[in-house]
Amino acid sequence: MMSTNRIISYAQAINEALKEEMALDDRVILLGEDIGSYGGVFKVTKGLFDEFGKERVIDTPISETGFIGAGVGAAMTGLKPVIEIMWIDFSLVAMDQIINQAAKMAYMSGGQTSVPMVIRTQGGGGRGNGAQHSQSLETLFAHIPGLKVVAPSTPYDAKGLLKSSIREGSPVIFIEHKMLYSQKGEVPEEEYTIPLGKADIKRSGKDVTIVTLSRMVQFSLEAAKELEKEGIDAEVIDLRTLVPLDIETVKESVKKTNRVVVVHEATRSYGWGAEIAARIQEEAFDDLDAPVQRVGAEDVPVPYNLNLEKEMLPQTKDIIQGVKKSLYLQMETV
Amino acid sequence: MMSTNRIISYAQAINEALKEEMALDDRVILLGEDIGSYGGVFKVTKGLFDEFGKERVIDTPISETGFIGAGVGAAMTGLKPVIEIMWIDFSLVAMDQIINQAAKMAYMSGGQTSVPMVIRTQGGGGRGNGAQHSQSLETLFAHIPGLKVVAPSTPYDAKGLLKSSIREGSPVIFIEHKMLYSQKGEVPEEEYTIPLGKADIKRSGKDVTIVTLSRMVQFSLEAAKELEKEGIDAEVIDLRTLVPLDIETVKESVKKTNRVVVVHEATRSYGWGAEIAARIQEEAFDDLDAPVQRVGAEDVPVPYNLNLEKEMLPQTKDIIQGVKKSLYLQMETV
Amino acid sequence: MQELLQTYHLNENNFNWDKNWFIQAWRIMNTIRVFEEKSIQIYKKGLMGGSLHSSIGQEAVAAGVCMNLKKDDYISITYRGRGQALAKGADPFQLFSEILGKKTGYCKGKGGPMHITSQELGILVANGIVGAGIPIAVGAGLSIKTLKKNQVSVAFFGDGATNQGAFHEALNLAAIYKLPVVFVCENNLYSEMTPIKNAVLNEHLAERGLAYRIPSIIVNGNDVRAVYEVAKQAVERARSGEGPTFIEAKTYRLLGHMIGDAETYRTKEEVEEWRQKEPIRYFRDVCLKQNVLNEKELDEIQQQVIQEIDIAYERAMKSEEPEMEEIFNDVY
Amino acid sequence: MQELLQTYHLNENNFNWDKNWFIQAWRIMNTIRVFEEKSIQIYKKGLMGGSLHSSIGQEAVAAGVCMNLKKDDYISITYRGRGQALAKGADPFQLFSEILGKKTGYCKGKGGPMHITSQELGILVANGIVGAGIPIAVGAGLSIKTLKKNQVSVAFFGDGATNQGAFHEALNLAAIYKLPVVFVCENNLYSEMTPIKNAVLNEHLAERGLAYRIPSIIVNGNDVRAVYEVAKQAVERARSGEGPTFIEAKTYRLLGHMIGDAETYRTKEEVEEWRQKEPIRYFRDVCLKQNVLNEKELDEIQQQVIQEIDIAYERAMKSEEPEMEEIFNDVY
Ligand SMILES: Cc1ncc(C[n+]2csc(CCOP(=O)(O)OP(=O)(O)O)c2C)c(N)n1
Ligand SMILES: Cc1ncc(C[n+]2csc(CCOP(=O)(O)OP(=O)(O)O)c2C)c(N)n1
Ligand SMILES: [Mg+2]
Ligand SMILES: [Mg+2]
Repeated sequence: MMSTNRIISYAQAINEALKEEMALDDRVILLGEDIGSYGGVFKVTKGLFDEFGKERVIDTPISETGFIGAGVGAAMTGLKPVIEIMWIDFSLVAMDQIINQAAKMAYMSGGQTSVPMVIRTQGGGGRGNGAQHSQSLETLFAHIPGLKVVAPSTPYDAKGLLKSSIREGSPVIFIEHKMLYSQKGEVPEEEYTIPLGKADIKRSGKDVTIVTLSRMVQFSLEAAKELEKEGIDAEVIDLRTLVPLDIETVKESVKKTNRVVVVHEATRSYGWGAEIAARIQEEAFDDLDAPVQRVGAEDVPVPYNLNLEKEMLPQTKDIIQGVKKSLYLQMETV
Repeated sequence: MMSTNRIISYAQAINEALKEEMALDDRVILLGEDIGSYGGVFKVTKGLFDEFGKERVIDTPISETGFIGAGVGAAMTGLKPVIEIMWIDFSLVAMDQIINQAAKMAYMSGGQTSVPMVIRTQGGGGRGNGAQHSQSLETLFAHIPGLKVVAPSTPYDAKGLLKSSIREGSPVIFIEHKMLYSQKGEVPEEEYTIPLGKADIKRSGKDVTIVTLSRMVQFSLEAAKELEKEGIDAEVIDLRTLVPLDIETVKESVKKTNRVVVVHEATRSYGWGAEIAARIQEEAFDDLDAPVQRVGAEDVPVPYNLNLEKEMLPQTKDIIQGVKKSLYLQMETV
Repeated sequence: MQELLQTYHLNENNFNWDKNWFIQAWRIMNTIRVFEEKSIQIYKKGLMGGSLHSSIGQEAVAAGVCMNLKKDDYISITYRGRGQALAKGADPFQLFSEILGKKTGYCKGKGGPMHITSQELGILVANGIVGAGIPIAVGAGLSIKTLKKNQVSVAFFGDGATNQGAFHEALNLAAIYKLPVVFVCENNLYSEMTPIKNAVLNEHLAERGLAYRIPSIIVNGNDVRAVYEVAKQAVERARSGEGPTFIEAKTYRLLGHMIGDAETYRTKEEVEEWRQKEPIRYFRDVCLKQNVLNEKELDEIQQQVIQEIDIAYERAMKSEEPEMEEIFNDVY
Repeated sequence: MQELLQTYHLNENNFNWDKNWFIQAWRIMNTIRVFEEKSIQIYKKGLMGGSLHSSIGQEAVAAGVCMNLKKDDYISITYRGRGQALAKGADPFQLFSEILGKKTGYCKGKGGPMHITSQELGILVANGIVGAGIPIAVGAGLSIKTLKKNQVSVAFFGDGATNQGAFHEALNLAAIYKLPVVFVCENNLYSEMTPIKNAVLNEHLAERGLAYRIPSIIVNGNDVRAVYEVAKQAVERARSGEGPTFIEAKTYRLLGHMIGDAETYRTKEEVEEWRQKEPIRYFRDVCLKQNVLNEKELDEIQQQVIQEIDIAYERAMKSEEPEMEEIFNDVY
C-alpha cells in the first residue's frame, strides 16, 4: 500500500473506483435499480448520475434478468457495463443470464465474443435482514467456469480490485459486504489497481494460517488479536478473489504454520472453504500437522432474530475455537 | 436388493415410481413441459397422462419460474407436486423460486408451512449437447440449506429414491442423468423404497475408496475392474444423495482403505468433491495415508465437439489415474 | 381485448353497506395505521432488525380486498405486508412479536417483518423478493382447483413487481388454467425510489393483465368501498370457476420506501396532495357526510384500536426471545 | 393501446421489388432449405452430436427480415437458428464445420449447432435457453444507442418464448429506453410438442407487445415479401430512433421439434395443409404468376445452391478437428 493518510469508507472507495474508471473509459456504463439520481440504496453510486448523465448511469425497472441480459448484450457489442444487483440474493432471479449466458459466451463462440461486465452486489448478514436478504452466495459463482469472483474486505482493496475488475475482459462477480460499507480505511489519492488473483497477508504469524475474505477478515484479525494474548501467533490471509484463486500464497503460509483454518460467512457445507481444504490437503499434505478446520455459518437459512442470526453466522469466538481445534488445544479452554 | 429377474430401464424405473406414488396418493401431481400426452422428451412420464388425466399431469408453458413457483404454492396448500425441469441447465431461470422460496419457506415461517415438492431434472454430458445442455449443477443445490439433493445411478436406486423423495416433507432436487435413461438393471416387482441419506457400496474393496454418484458410478466400477487386473482392489461408494450426506459410510471405508478418490462429473473447482475431501480430512485425518484425490471435469464450459467433450469430462482412465495417484504409483504406468 | 379493461367508478347512490361494514372497514384501516405507526417507533428505537417498509396510505386496498375473504382463503403478500396480514385477521400481538424477533411471533421470530406467514389465516408468505409471491399464489390457486375447494387465492404486489418475469409467467399460468386467483397490484406510484412512470410506458398497469386475456380493472385504491366492490366481483368470479382477475388499485405510499428513505425523488407538495386523499381521512369524510357514523363513533373506535395496539405491543415487548436451538429447527 | 396493433396485408399491386430482390429472396430461402436438408442427413448419419432443430418451413421469416439488415446490424437467434445465420450471410462451410465440430467452424467446433455466433456478421449468439437471447439483443440495442451508431438489433425467437420472464423484462426495457430493437416472434404454432394455443389465451401473440406499448404487427410469415415489408418499417423505425417494434410472423415448422421427434401431437393432415402454404413453394408460384422469374431461372438458382451446399459440406467433412488444448481456451 502506498503511504497516505486519507481515510474514506468502503462505500466511498467503491464510488471512487467507478468514477475514475468512468472518467477514463467512455464505454463504462452503470445499470441498476435506484442507482441514478438517488445514488443507490447503499449510496455507492452517489453523484455519478450528476457527473456522467443518464446515458451512462441508468436506472432500471425491477427486472434483473432483463438488465443483466442487456448487460451481456451490451458488453458483447462495445460497452463495459457495471451492473448493480442490489442484494446478492436477487442474483437468483437472473442466474440464467449470469451462468448460462455471461459465463459461457466467450467459450461457446470459440473466443469470438467476450463479456467485459462487472456485476456489483452486496451480501452477508449481520443486520437482521432475514433469510432472503442475508446470504453469502459466492460459492455458487466460484463453481462456474467463466466467472471471476471478487470479495474485498477493506476500502483500499475494494477500490483497487474494482478498478481491475472493470478492466477485465470477462464477467466478474464483485461482492461487497453490507456491514463493511461504512467501515473506513486508508485509501491513497494516487491511482492504483490491485490485480485479481493475488491474496493479501493481512497479518503475519507463524502458528496457524487463517484463510478468509470479505467481512470475515476483520473477524479473523480480531481473533488473531485475542489469540495473541494466549501466545498463539496467527497469520491471516485475505484471498480477495476466489477465482482466480491464489493457492500459492496459502501453501507458502502452510509450509510455515502447518495448520490452517478456513473462515467464511457462507454456510459451511459445500461452501468454498471445502475447496481450500481440499486443495491444501491435495497439494500440501505433508505440510499439515492437523486437519484443515472450516469455520462457516450453520447449514440453515439466516434467521431474523438478531441473536439467532449472530449465533448462526461465524463470530470471532468461532474462529478462535477453530484455531484451537487445529492446534489440538482443549475446546474447554475457549 | 430383493431377488428378482425383472430388467427395466432407468427411465422406466422412474416412470414406475411416479405411477405408484400417484396411485397411492391423490395429492401427487406432475407439472412440466411436454410431460402430458407426449410423455416427456425423455419419455419418463409416458402413459401417466392417460392414466391420471390432465388434472394431475399438467403440461406447462415455457415458464420455469412460473411453474416452480406454482409448485411451491401448491405444495404449501395440500398438493405434492413433482415437477420436471427438462434439463438441469434450465433450473437457472427458476433459481429464485428454488433457493429463495422453496428452500426457505419452512424456516422463514417458523415451521408453519412446508414444501413437499420434488424437482426432477436431468443433467450431465456425453451427448454433444453443448455448454447450455450438459452441466452438472448439483453442487449449487447441495450448498443451500433446505434442499435435499438426490442423484441415482441405477434403475433400482432411481425408483426407490424417487418414491422416498415424493414422500419427503421438504423440497428435493432429484437429478437424473441423460446418459443413464436407457441403461437397464434389475428392479423387483414388489414395492420398495430407499431412504435418502444412505450411501450404497456398489463394490467392496480394500485398497482404495472411490466416492461418487450418478453416471460416474458406472465409470468408477469400470475403473475398479481395470484396476483389479493390476491387483488394486477398489471399493466404490455410491453416495446416492448429497443432502443428506452419508459421510459415515465413507469414513468406515476409509478406515479400511486409507485412501480416497472422489469422482464427479461437475467441474472440479468448488464442486462437491471438495466437501467430501474436506470432511474426510477433518474427521478421519489419521486414517488417511495419502491426500484425498478429486477427479472432476475440467474447469471450463462443456465444449460441443464430442472428442473435446470427452476429454473435458472425467473418464474411466482419469479415475484410474486418480486412484494410482492416491496409491503413489507412477503416473507413467497409467 | 380492450373490452377486458375497465375502470371502476363507485356509484354512491347504489352503494349499500350496512353500518357494521362501515365500522369494520374503519376498524381495519385504523388498526393497520396505528400498527404501522407503532412499528415505526419500534424501528426508530432500534428495537428491531432489518428494514421496515410501511404501508401508511395504502390501508384501503388491504381492507377492501380482505373484507371479501374467508379465513381459509389464501393471500400472498410482501415485505410491506403487515397491513394485509391485519386485514386478513392477524393478531397484532403476534405481529409485533415477530417484528421484535420474539418466540411468540408468527414465525417464532425467525421470519421477521418481511416474512409474515400464518398457516392458520391463509397468509401463505410475505416475500422479500419482488414478484416472487405471485407464482406462489397461483400455486395455491392450483391446489384449490385440483382439490376442488371453494377458496380463492389473492396475490398482493406493487407496481414495480409488474416488471418482473415472475409476474408475467404467473399471470399466464393462472389465465390458461383458469385458476381462482385475484391479482391485486397496489400501484403506489413508486418502486423504491423509482417512479413507475420511468419504469413502464403504460398509463395504467391494468393494461398488463390484458396480455394474458385476464379481465383487468382499475380502481381508486384509496376508497375502501370501491376496492371492496371490485374485489367482490373478482372473488366471486374466482369462486365460481371463471378464472383470474387483475386489479390495479391506484394509491400512494405516504412515507418513504423504508424508514430512513431520504425521499429525494419526490416533492413535499406531491406527498401533501396525496395526504389530502389518503384513505382514512377520505373514509371518515364519507362516513360523516353520509351520516353512517358520527364523529364520536369514529373516534371511539379509533381509541379502542389505539388501546388494543398498545396492549399488544406491551405484551410483545415482554415476550421471550426464541431459544438458540431454534436455529436448527424447521430447516427441512 | 389497441391502435398499436396491426395486421399487415401485402398489397400485390403496390409491391415493387426489382428482379434482383426476387432472386436474392429465392436464393436465400433455398440456401436455408438445402442446408437444413443436408444437416438432417448429417445428423441421421450420426456425424454430429447433440440435437438438431430444423427450420424447414420457416425460411421466409429469416430471409424477409435479414434482407433489411446490413452486415453490422445485430441478430440474436436460437438453437433453430442456422437459417437466420445464413440469411445474415453466414458461410455454409463454416456452419457445416461447426455442426460437425470442426476447427473450421464458426466457434472452432466448441459451440455446436445450437450456438452459432459470428462476431463479423453481427450474429451475437444462438441461444439454447428459450427466451434468453431477447435481453441480449436488447443489450446490443443499448450499445447502439449509447455509442450513437446507426445499427439495429433483431431478436428472433419462437411463440413459446413469449411465456418466459426474460421476454417480458426485455421488451419492457427496450420500450422505456426506446432502443433500436426489432422483436421477431416466429409463431410456428408449437413449442416443442405443445401447441401454442394450449400455452396462451391470446389469439395473436402480437397482443403481448402491447403490454409494453410497443407497436406490434402480425404478418404472414410464409410470404417473404410481406415479412420483408413489415421488417423494413420496423428497421427504419429503429434506425431513426423511434424505438422497438414487435413482429409476429405466422408460420409453421414442417418437421418435428428436433430430428427424432415422434410428432404424435399433430396430424399428418395439418402438416400437409401447411406444406401447401410453405414459403418456397409459395414464392415460386408468386415468381411464376407475376412473371418475374421463370421455371428455368428458378431451377437454375436452386441447382447452384445445391452445388454450393454440397461443396461446402464436402469441404467441412474434410476439415480438421480442433486440438485437444482448445478445451482450455476462451474460458475468460
Ligand atoms: C427481485 C428483487 N429485486 C429488487 C428488490 C429490491 N426492492 C425491494 S422493494 C422494491 C420496490 C418494489 O416496488 P413495488 O413493487 O412497487 O412495491 P412497493 O415497495 O411500492 O410496495 C425493490 C426494487 C427485491 N426485493 N427483489
Ligand atoms: C428455459 C428453457 N426451457 C425449456 C427449454 C426446452 N425447449 C427447447 S426448445 C423449446 C420450445 C421453444 O418453442 P418456441 O419458442 O416456440 O420456439 P421453436 O422451437 O418453435 O422455434 C423448449 C421448451 C429450453 N431450451 N429453455
Ligand atoms: Mg410501488
Ligand atoms: Mg414455436
